[in-house]
Amino acid sequence: MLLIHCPYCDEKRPEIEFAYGGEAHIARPHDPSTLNDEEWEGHLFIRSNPRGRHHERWRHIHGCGRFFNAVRDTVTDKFETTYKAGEPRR
Amino acid sequence: MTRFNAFNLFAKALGGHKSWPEQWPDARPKPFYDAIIVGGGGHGLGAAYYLAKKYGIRNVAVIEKGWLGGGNTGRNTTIIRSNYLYDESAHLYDHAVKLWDGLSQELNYNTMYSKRGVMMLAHNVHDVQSFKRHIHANRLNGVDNEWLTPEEAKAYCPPLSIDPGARYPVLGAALQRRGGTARHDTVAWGYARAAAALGVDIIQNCAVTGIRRGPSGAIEGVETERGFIAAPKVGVSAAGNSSVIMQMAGLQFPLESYPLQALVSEPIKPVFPCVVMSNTVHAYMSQSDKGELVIGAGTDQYVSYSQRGALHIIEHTVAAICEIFPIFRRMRMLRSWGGVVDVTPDRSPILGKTPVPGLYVNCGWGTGGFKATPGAADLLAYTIARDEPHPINAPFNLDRFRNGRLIDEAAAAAVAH
Amino acid sequence: MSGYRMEGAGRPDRSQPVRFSFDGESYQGYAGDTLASALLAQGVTLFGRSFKYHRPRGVLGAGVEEPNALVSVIRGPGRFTPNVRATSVEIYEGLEAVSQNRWPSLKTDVGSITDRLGMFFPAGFYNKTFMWPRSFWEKVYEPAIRRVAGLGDAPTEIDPDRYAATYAHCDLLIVGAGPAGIDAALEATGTRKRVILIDEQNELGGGALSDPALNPWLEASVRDLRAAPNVQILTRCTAFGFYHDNFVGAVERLTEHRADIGDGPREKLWRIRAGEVVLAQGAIERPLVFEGNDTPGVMLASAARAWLLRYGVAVGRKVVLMASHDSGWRDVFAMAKAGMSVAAIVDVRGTVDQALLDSAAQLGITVHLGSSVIGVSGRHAVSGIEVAANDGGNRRKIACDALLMAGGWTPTIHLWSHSKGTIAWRDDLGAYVPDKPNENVRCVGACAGKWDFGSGVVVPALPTPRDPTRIKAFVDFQNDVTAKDIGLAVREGFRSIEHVKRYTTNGMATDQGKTSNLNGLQLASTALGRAVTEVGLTTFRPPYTPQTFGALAGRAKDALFQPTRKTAIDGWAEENGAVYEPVAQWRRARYFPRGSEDMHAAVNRECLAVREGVGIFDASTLGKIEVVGPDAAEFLNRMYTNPWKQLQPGRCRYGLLLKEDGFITDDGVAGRITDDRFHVTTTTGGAARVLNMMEDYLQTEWPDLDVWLTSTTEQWSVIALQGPRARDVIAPLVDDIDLSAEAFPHMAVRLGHICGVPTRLFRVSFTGELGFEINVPAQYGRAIWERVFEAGRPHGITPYGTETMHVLRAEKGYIIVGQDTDGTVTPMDAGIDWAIGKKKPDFVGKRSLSRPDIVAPGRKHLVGLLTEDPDVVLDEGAQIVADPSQAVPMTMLGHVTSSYWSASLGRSIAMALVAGGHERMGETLHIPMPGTTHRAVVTGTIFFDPEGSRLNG
Amino acid sequence: MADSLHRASPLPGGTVTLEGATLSAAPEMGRYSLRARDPAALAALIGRELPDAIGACSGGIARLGPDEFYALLPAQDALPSGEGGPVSIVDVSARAVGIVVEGAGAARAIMAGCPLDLDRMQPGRATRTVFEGVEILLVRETETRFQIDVWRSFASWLWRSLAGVNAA
Repeated sequence: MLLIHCPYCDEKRPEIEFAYGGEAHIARPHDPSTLNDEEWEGHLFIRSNPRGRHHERWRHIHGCGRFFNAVRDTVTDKFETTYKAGEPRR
Repeated sequence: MTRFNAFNLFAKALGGHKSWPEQWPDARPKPFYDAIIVGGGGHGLGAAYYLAKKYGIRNVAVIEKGWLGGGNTGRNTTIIRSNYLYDESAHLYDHAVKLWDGLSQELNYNTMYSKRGVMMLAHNVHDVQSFKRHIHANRLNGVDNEWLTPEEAKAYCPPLSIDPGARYPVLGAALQRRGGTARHDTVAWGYARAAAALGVDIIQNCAVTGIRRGPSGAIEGVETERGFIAAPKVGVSAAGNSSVIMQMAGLQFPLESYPLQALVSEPIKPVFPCVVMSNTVHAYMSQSDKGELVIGAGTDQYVSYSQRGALHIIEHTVAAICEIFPIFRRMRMLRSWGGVVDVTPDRSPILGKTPVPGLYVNCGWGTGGFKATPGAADLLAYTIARDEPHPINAPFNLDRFRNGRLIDEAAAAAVAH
Repeated sequence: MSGYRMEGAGRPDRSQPVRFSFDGESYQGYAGDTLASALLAQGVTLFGRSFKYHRPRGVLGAGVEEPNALVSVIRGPGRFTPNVRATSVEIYEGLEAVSQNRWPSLKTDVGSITDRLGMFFPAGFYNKTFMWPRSFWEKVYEPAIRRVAGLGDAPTEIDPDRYAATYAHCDLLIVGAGPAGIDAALEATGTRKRVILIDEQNELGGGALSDPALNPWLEASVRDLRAAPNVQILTRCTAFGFYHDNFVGAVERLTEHRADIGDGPREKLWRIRAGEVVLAQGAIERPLVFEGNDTPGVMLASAARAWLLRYGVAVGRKVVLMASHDSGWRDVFAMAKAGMSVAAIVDVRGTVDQALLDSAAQLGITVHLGSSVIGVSGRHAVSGIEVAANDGGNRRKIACDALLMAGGWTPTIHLWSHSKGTIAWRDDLGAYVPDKPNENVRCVGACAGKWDFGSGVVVPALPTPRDPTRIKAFVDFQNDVTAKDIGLAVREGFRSIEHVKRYTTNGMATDQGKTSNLNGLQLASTALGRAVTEVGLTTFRPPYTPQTFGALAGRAKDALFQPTRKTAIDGWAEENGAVYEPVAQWRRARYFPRGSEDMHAAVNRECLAVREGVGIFDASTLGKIEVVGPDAAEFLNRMYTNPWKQLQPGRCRYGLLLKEDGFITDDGVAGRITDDRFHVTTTTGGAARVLNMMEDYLQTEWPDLDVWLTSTTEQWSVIALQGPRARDVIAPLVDDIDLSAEAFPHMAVRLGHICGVPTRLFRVSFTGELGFEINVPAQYGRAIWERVFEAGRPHGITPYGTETMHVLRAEKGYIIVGQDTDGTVTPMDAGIDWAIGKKKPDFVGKRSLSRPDIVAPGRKHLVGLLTEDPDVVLDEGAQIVADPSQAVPMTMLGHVTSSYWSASLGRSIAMALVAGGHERMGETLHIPMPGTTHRAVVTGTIFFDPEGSRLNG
Repeated sequence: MADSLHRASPLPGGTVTLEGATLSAAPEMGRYSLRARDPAALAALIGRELPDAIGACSGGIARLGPDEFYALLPAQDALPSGEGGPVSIVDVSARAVGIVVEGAGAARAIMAGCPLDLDRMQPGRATRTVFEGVEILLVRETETRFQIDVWRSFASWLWRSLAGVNAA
């Protein structure tokens, strides 16, 4: 069970308090109707799924309830950092 | 190739088993192949075998970064079934099940395909509706799948608890009698041996580091730890690592890789005659030829390549098993392990051509790849040989994520209302 | 010396004799004995049979590494435990143990025929045969293979024991309480650190327990540790797995060693988060590989030492040591000094430390250097050995009744490997030791390769003049893997140690290769002519030793397995004979049978009661979300397909929710309470999912909106009152709401009081009848339900369940998301595109509705189906075809999603998803069933009161 | 008239004795979910002080998140609806019930199923967390007294689960 630093609670809390939210920084287009099918597919389905550094969203669903972003190594599962939603990509 | 049979076993025994040859030689890469398969699991080795056997392309290499069958082939719970809902899926998996039957003889390698029957438990009215729908669709697709009452389910699998007072009572079950299990390692080894006998080069401990494309964008070959290997056709069958390989060719894929755990108990005398799956309670189990209870656990929630799962997943899985089969509470977990499963948005595989000429892909099998091994291998070989998908795998293309023609078995199982 | 018990030696309490039985024979041991020590003391040498060849086996080790002496323990109904190690079983009064994997008896086992024919069953033999004739595999071969598989018998009864679980936190977790672990714990006494010290044995001390000289130190140390307030000591507790971020799983055995197990839990799962972990798990001695090394009476020297010095049991009256390492010499010296007779020391090394030779001389022990044991006589017990010089010469026989092996040591790095720490090969030790950590963890003592056992050489297999491919020299004792099997694997091209392991099953037995992994590795590397490091090491995986399912499941058993959610009204339903169905985590009343009614009869009665009078239904499980804030309407407008901004306070609207992929995921009715407050309902199963989805969009896509979401599912009990008499029933109970059709029309919501309790009263209907949904604070739910029910009696009020609710809504063509839709259905497919706000620029899922396949013709549409035979109720899930005479595989047009007998219409009705269904109105389709085919006509989905006049009554 | 109606609780009456702790049902309370981008505006609107730090709990109000507060008040205390303001005030008094765990062994009993390190949780702190699979709101009122708020339909399960914890 991972230990995850919640940037809002500013505490390390156990993974089972959190819900994984998929890859981070995939913003919903302001006006989806302007996207062609390929661009829309990219938004909906294409993911980087890297071996190594991964930007991802977590929600402290059984804690403060907030979504936040994290950088985690997908090979070691170790977190490099976590930061609040809305803050620039690290 | 020395035939495997009782006579040779006997003869070689008298000679102290000294004269058994290598099952497959450890090949040194040639500069050029007509086709390269990336990934030495059952799917990849099988594709190489069928290329050589059925489609007349023998100058083939299988390139594996580790050891054969070291990925999900050797890490799964070996469940085989084809009672899927949609025509596309049913045809795909049934193609595989038909090939499983007789695979031992075809490869001259006992893959121990055991038609023990796969029983899926219904725990609520919604499950019942969903399974009945499967059964009706399967019947009209010529796929065997039948409804069992709780009593019939109990008779088929005596350790099953059908206590109506259970938290998740068993309301019935869907049974596919042709479903079952096989010995996972032997599938990889059997294909490797048979493919090698047909001239396929099997290259282990050789990671692919890049995919080379020509000016036209078409495939020219692969860069590896042992240098460049040229080939006009490259088939990628790399399971959890598919995204990484595809990015080498400049392709972004609709895939995410998750940790999946499984575990076995200590071996006991035969007690569990079939495979039982419960999607509602999240547990599936069978008993191996060796006597171990083989149990599949759930995936962890986050993307990972660590092959390292969490304890709470094991806790939930084992608790679920003990609810459905309470006589096993005193059994002990002997071994647990993790694999990396590549999952697509509709949880169905991607099997066919890619936007890159000469590059073919077989990925996205999620937790269900083993059962499809011979079918996926054959269809990948067909697609590579003909440069066009077989009608069976045509629907499992990449375009569906653009045009919306998804094949979403999980969604069809739907949510409790 | 009584039997093999050495007076004065060992820790078992001679004043406490303990009776127990093995294979039905009664024995006596002492408190503090293990089953193995107590039986060895009685001269028992034969403990079990091996997995494959059924060879007679004795005790190899003295702890968890034991591969041979596996037994089953029986302690009453449901308490049968197979495959436990006799070396780890503490005896108690009345202990009943039996041997395994033999028939008819341990001494004469028919299965041992496979041993005689062993040459025909090399590693992987089953890959090579059992293929002809093909039909024999299923009928003959596989059943036979399975019959002989397995060790202990399977349990047959339900385990009556309970299991406990807890989380724990500490700054320092120490695994292993041998000298190294105890020192680490002593260091931390007097600090502010919270320390947990875990040991798998019944008392602290580890190796020190076999070294009487250390007793004073041990007693003092244990006293200090027990006195330290910051140290928590857990004995009989096994740390079995090391998970992410210093999370360690351990199981404590609470009752297994007690004659009276009381009513407490049998085992306890400890889930420990540690700041730092110190691994002090020690090392395990390695057997030597030579012919006959599995004969009962051949065991590890360190084990023999433990049996003597810790348990006071001599493993033989005349023992011989076969060594490649100094530690064995020291062990037999200690044993000789304690009074055991050591016939000889054989060492494969040509020269050893002079000090060892001197000691041997002083003790009068004959020494054979540069020699090896090449054979062992005796089948159920050692009767002698044959020794030869390493060049094969100078063969001689030595009489003895026990042979001790000292093959060097293997650090126990299992948990270290779980933690993904790297390992390094040490040639001098012939073993892997911990290298770089991946977590905050360090190894101390023998498991770090630090020990004072002296030195030795690594010999994959002892030299022998015999043809090595003709002898059985065992590597993995339990799985019967021999040196020649490893050779065969390599010969057949298996080069990776993972392949060798899987091909030979070396290291895959219940001992997890604790004594066999390194020998197998050495043999493979020799056969391959490649360095050990090139061959690799099979990765260790949890658990370190096998752990009980019950303990891993913890308290999650029976009623505590998972919560069954019940509404505030559930108790009334139970008292009134409801039959339940599980829906998501809830249990809901499905129908209320009267007398001997079956579901069909009960549902027909309930349906008619609602259509003709009034019915009452517990709708509390519906998800509810309070959407509050200045931007509430704007937010709902973006989430749902429908327009919300114009909705007036006091009015309600049906809401349809899509996923971003355009498919229907949920629906419900939302009422606008005030300008900035909506009361939104969801499906029962969708409640949590919808709230999470909304939070996701709100927090990450539209953080600028001033609106907040609060789950009120459990704040409100919801009583649905449906039927033409509904108004009459509540009229006397509600005094501050005008219930007239004009003042309170369909799809409206009013705030007021019922029986004096504040209510949000909705005028909505999922039945097509005049209906109300009474929302009251949950603690009043049952009381109000009872008041309404009383008030309804004169009107013949009838309680109904989910099944009737399903029929009534189907008669009206109202869909149930998840039944009539399945995650692949768009609003157009479902024929509810009227719910899409045409003028809205965007909403979740809108863009996907214009994808090529979504707008293509031929998609499956939700339609009605009326069977030609009105008495035929189609099977839900039945498939629909145009041409029933076509061959299998058939082309299917779709399937029946909902199908019921409609008592109101006196015929069956159904809804179905049919390809191009909206264009097939009036068409006759076919539903092929086993043995028959039904015909049905495609219709609209509204079967009852198409004008909807009853709604507005 | 409402007072004459029976108000049902999903919890059994009485107390359960654990090792070093007792389990009892908390009295009925007023519960409010309070949300606002600007806590000051919220504080002004309800006329009460709000704790600054996430996890802090004072005056019966806990700060659960940056924009979320949870009020646990005597049953008779009502808060305004906040209509029109840039806030959300929702009465959830009936949504949850409280279980009081009190005694020297209280923290240990709760840690049987709660993964938090309660040795490190100061009195006057409150947080959402889980007990095994079930979400709870945990308030440490004093060194030896906790209140667990849990949604009504999970309450009987949680009660039974806590009552069984130290069967060890």
